[in-house]
Amino acid sequence: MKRVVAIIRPEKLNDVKAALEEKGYFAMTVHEVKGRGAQRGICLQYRGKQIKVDMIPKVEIEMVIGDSDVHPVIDTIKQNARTGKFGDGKIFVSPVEIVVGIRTDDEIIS
Amino acid sequence: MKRVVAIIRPEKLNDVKAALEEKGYFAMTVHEVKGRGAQRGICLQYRGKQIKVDMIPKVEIEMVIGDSDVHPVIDTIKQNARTGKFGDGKIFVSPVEIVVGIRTDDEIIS
Amino acid sequence: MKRVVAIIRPEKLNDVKAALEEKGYFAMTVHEVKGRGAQRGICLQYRGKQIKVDMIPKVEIEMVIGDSDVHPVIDTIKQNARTGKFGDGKIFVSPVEIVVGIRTDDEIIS
Amino acid sequence: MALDTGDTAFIIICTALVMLMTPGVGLFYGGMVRKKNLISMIALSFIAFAIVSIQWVLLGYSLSFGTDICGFIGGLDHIGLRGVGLDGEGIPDLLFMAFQLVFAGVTLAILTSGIAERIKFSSFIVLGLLWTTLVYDPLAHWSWGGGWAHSLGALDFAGGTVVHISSGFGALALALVIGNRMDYGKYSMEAENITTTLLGGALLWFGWFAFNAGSALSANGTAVNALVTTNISASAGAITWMAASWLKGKPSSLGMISGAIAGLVAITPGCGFVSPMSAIFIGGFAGLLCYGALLFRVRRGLDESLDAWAIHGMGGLWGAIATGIFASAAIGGVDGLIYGNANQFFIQILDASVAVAYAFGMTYLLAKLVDKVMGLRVTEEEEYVGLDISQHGESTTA
Amino acid sequence: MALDTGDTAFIIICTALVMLMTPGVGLFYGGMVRKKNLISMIALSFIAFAIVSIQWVLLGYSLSFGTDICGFIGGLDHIGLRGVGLDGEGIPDLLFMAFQLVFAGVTLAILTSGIAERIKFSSFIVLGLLWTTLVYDPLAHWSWGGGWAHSLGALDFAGGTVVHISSGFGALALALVIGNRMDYGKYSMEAENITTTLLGGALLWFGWFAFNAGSALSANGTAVNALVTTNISASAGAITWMAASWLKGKPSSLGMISGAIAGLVAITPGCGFVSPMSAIFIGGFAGLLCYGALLFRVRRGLDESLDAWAIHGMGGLWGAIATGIFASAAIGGVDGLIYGNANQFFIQILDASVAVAYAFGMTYLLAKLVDKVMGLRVTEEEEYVGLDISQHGESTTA
Amino acid sequence: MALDTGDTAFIIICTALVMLMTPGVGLFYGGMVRKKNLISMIALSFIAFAIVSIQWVLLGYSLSFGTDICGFIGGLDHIGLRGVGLDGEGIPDLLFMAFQLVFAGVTLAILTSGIAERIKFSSFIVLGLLWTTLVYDPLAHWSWGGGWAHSLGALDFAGGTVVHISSGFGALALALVIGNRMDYGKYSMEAENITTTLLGGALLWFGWFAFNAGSALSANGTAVNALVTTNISASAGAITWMAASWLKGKPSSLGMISGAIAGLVAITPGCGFVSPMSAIFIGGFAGLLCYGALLFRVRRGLDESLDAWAIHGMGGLWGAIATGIFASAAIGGVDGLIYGNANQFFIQILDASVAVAYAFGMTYLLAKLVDKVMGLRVTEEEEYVGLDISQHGESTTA
Ligand SMILES: Nc1ncnc2c1ncn2[C@@H]1O[C@H](COP(=O)(O)OP(=O)(O)O)[C@@H](O)[C@H]1O
Ligand SMILES: Nc1ncnc2c1ncn2[C@@H]1O[C@H](COP(=O)(O)OP(=O)(O)O)[C@@H](O)[C@H]1O
Ligand SMILES: Nc1ncnc2c1ncn2[C@@H]1O[C@H](COP(=O)(O)OP(=O)(O)O)[C@@H](O)[C@H]1O
Repeated sequence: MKRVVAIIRPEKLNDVKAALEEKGYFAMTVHEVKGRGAQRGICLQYRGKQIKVDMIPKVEIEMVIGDSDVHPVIDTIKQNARTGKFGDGKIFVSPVEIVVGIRTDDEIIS
Repeated sequence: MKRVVAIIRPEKLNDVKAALEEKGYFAMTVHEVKGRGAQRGICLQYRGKQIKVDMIPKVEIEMVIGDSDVHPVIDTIKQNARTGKFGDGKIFVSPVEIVVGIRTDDEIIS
Repeated sequence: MKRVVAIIRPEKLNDVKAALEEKGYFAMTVHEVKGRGAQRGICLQYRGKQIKVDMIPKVEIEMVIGDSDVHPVIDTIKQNARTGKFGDGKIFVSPVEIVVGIRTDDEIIS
Repeated sequence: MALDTGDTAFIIICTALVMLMTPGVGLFYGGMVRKKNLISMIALSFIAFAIVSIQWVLLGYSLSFGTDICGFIGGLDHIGLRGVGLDGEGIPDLLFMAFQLVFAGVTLAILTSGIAERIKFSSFIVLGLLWTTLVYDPLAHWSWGGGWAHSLGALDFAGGTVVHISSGFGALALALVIGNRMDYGKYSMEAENITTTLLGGALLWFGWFAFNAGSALSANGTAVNALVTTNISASAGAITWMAASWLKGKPSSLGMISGAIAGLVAITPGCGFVSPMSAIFIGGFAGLLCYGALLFRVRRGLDESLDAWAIHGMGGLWGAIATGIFASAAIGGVDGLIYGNANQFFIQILDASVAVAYAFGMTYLLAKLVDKVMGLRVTEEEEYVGLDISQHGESTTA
Repeated sequence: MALDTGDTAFIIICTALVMLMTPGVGLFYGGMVRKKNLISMIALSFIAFAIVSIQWVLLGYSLSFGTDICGFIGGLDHIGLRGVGLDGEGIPDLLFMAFQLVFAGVTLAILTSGIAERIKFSSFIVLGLLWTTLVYDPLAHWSWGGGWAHSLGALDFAGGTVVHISSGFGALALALVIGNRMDYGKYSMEAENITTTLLGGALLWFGWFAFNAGSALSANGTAVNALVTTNISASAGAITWMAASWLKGKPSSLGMISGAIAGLVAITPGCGFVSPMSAIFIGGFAGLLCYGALLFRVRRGLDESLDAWAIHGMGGLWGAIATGIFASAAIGGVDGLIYGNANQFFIQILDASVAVAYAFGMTYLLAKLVDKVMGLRVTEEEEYVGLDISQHGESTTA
Repeated sequence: MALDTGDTAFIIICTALVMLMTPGVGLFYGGMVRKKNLISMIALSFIAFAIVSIQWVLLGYSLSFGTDICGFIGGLDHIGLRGVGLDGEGIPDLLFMAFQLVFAGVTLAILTSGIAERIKFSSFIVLGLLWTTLVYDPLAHWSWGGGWAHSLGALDFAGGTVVHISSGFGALALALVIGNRMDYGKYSMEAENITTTLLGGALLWFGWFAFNAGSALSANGTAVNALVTTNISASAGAITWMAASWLKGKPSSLGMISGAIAGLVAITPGCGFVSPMSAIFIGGFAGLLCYGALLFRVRRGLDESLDAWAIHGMGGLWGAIATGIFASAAIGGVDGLIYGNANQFFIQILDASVAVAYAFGMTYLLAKLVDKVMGLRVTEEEEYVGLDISQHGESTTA
């Protein structure tokens, strides 16, 4: 199993959610976060001097999925979260060893 | 070392905390999140049409523990977070390679 | 690639951010969390009885970086987040397998 | 007597201030529920005010202040405000109507304590209309519209019986019919938005000056006495409740503001009859009594969720009796027990007891009726998700 | 006639209550924008009040209430409050000036709906000064300062035309000039802080009692009539809007409070002229009409973001016409259509139409002008980050 | 002279509005501290009001307004409100007492600025009782109760000296005794809840109308002059502070509202004595001066945390002097410097200086005393966790 974490623009969350849903990926956990990327936040011109606004609100989607679902999920998120401008975000994939369902008591070990 | 992430009902947090404490697991970090599971949120009957309420508030507990503690911790969480109804949550376990204590400056590498 | 997660005191965030920036580590995602450590929160003397305040607000910094950057980053965080008192926090490092840039569509696999 | 601009100005403004108490109740309650029901709690207060506003001008005012029928209810002579004109003694009759309207509105808002976080919105509208018509209107008639309590000589300056006993014991009955919140007692259901509660409490304290002083219906010495006793009682209640809860732990801000409300409730029936020094005692004791009532309720495992019973019900009961004890002829023309008039003391007890019984019994019946016909309570799923989303389709970050 | 303490007390307090409406608008609007613009929205209301306060005493009052020039504008005789003294009839002239000042302030605050979440702060200050001088002041003169509308016999008791049509249609013009918010229609931009909006709405309802009743300028029967019709219309509007939106989904608290504001707006011009029973109809219909106007606006993809047009513009228009329909000589001395006076009905339509055209046209011109000279709108980056940070360098957790 | 219903109505309502300023201070301050101390800040204001309410009726009123003893303090003749009745000139004596009570309450609330986020709750109660008795009561006596300042002819219409100098310089002394907040200057301690601060500021502005106009004790021309100058000064202060801070960065909403409060403070002593046009200058200069004072304080590394000194202390000082400059016999019966009466100017300076010295010195002593006996400050752990949890056992999400 893999854990896919996608940090996206908050205003894209609904699009991403809907697109994932259509492809059958429903389960997810969402964190409200703030972040800055490699291009160093947004620069505002302000009365001559530059003001750097880092720490822009973002949404982090966390999904634990099967190995074979990783690429479909990444593609779906990418297509629906992209605006082409700085700040579109990142997707990280990392390994998960055990997944337990609390209600059902099933345990998947990968 | 392992990182155990448990997404549970907010109203179960106190029970889970107390139970873990009793077993000697004290350290944890808690995130307030929203989520939906495989059974697609809660459906409300509303004037004939169905309204789907996804993104229900949940609590995500994050604990970094030794490998041998994984099962005791999972079991404790499971027993205390379960209601038997949809939405009880999930537990994920993933590997951690380095753990550093900021105050003590100790570094555990696994 | 590695995912470094540092849980620190909220009032240290600005120092840590500035120090990382100076070393060239700009990208990060920040979570507001609550947590308690192994020394079991803070104890307040109160009219004879002790009151334990666990779940103190903390900040969790999440950074995905190259393998060789792990130690520089850990050291920078450590130096700038330390007060020497209980509650300084922890740093966890775990593996990341894929990193995708949503805007640029580049995919790094490690 | 002709109109008086001072009195008219006074009561117009008092009407506005009392109106603000209704959203004040909403905010006060809203801060004490879980966040998923915050909007719901405020919306209940607003809708309570809106429906009572219409009911009152069409029917309620006449039931309360129409020509007396057997001491129990007013006649239909003022239906649709017929015969309620712009002249009057001191203030226009229509203004008296408006001032009474805002009282009826806030009373229904107080009642929502007993059904917090689990009431079906549509059922509340129906229940609210029935309640204001069959509980509030008769009680207002009894005390102020020339009904039996008035004939008997029972004293209720600003609504200890009419407003607070009715809504407090009504809330208790509602809580019994609708049942405890899901998992009540199993999980802690702590106040999640205390700032909102403190703001609501501030608006209540503010509006209460107009509530009590305005009940003199004239900007005169009685109004001033009411103003002063009101503030003293509130302060004393805040201090004693806080002190009592301090002994058991920490002096919480919720305890302080609850004590203030307890003091405000308790002085309401007597504010125009008792002296400022008596008000210290009335308010101070109210803080202790209502705190005790709250602890009692919690021990009994009864989920009258936001303590309208403990604070308004028990505080109002104590206030009614305290009026019979501390009333002073020098201030309001009637003496109480401590000035040797035991009679008044017994009248107060009788009046309050009947009100308690009527409000509790009638509310119980109405709640059972509405429950039978359309169901009072949301489904378990709706309750779990919260009323904000399930009843209003909304959510808020603060 | 000498000064009257009752009237003076009344209007001083009413001035204070109407003042509170300006932050009320800020909170009402602030709760409906995205959190990153919450401070901005409240700050716009505050600064609107501050700059109008100074403009009014230096110039605006004179333009509105100075000696009439051709029915269009007041002369400069009262510049810097010259000749505005502490004596007067019933109330001091200076108090009349202050009461009018708070009206001018809140009107500019209402206008900020059309430019929410995208206005450059500095440009707003310039635009606001121009707007209050060239739109509000003439309109106030026409209706209340002895201008042509007044001569014609047009009725506007408390500002349906002067305050609500002007700001509502002005906001529409502004929205057209400044353009939709970035990504409007693409992403949902839901209210993020509903509690704040409900609190703001409560303060508006509260202040509106003073706004309308105070417009009688005396604590008399007319003021009381205004008070009562105001509350009835608000309640009726809250109920009908909520009911209408219920048919399409859930009864949202935003619908309820918006309906209340619609009812308050609609009764504003007629509150001293129509009967309480007419007010039920005026407010009830306003709730439906303004809800319809909102849906229409949304369908047209027009981002008049916080619906000043739908609620204040259309509500004010309906109110002006409704005054011509329901006015009753028994109450305010003038009959309307239903009492056989079609003339008044046509006067109202004429007055309202001219105000709509003037407010819309003039605001459009001013907005274009400011946009040319200094740019109305923030950059895309600034809009993305939010005005709190980009305009004020601040952010807030609630 | 008999009672006047207009005046009585006026002062009752003003009392209510001024009462609302106390929670207003709590909200204003609460929004500027870190979230972990938000409840604490509001609770301090509430408890300040509650304890002063009781102290005032038992003792304080008599100390301030009892028979003069050597120009320094009032006698004990009105202890427990003895001899404070329901008759009087214009308004009942008891109403005067109540109006003065709400002033005493809000003054203690302002003082909490200097000890924010680090005061032990129990110590604050003791300190507050001592402070109101030994600092506020004498100062009120000097200016208003027939003390030396009054005999000298010093002017303080609504409390520039009594309320603002006392609390502002008192807060400075407290800050010096209690010391800076842990890590002050090392980490940024920015306002975390600006909406709450803006709401508090709105309630302050609103209540200030009653604070200043009500100080005329009659609904007359003087009250109206106070109302108008108050609003002008507030607006001017908001604009100048904002403009000044704009030069250094962005026009923050906190700057705007702080400037408004500075303007309100500065006009307080002179509002019934100066003309509306002078008020523009008084308020505008106050905005600049208090902003400068704030910058000075920050540069000195002094943690008078919420700037009661910069705004109330320095604003009050400027206001007292400005009254000596701009007072006009045409308005309040006394001329100031610009009308050739240098004498008044020097009296004002003398009066203000003594008040500054007394308030600062006496507060310093009291703070030291309480610190010795029971400790003013919470432990480091408690401060780190925040006062909400450590003092009240509560926490809030907003
Ligand atoms: N290396 C990283 N580690 C953690 N979070 C990151 C990293 N890079 C980006 N992010 C998160 O993604 C968000 C958007 O990143 P950004 O670099 O602005 O996207 P892009 O490069 O596509 O413009 C940031 O605000 C931050 O929260
Ligand atoms: N695959 C997943 N990835 C991430 N989060 C998940 C996943 N499955 C469940 N969750 C989280 O767990 C919560 C509860 O899950 P749910 O499926 O409702 O539990 P159950 O299946 O026991 O009823 C969800 O709201 C979501 O936050
Ligand atoms: N094992 C752990 N798993 C998850 N989070 C932890 C763990 N240990 C510490 N934390 C987080 O770090 C924070 C500070 O830890 P703490 O143990 O108090 O630091 P220290 O040991 O340096 O005093 C805690 O509040 C918690 O959020």
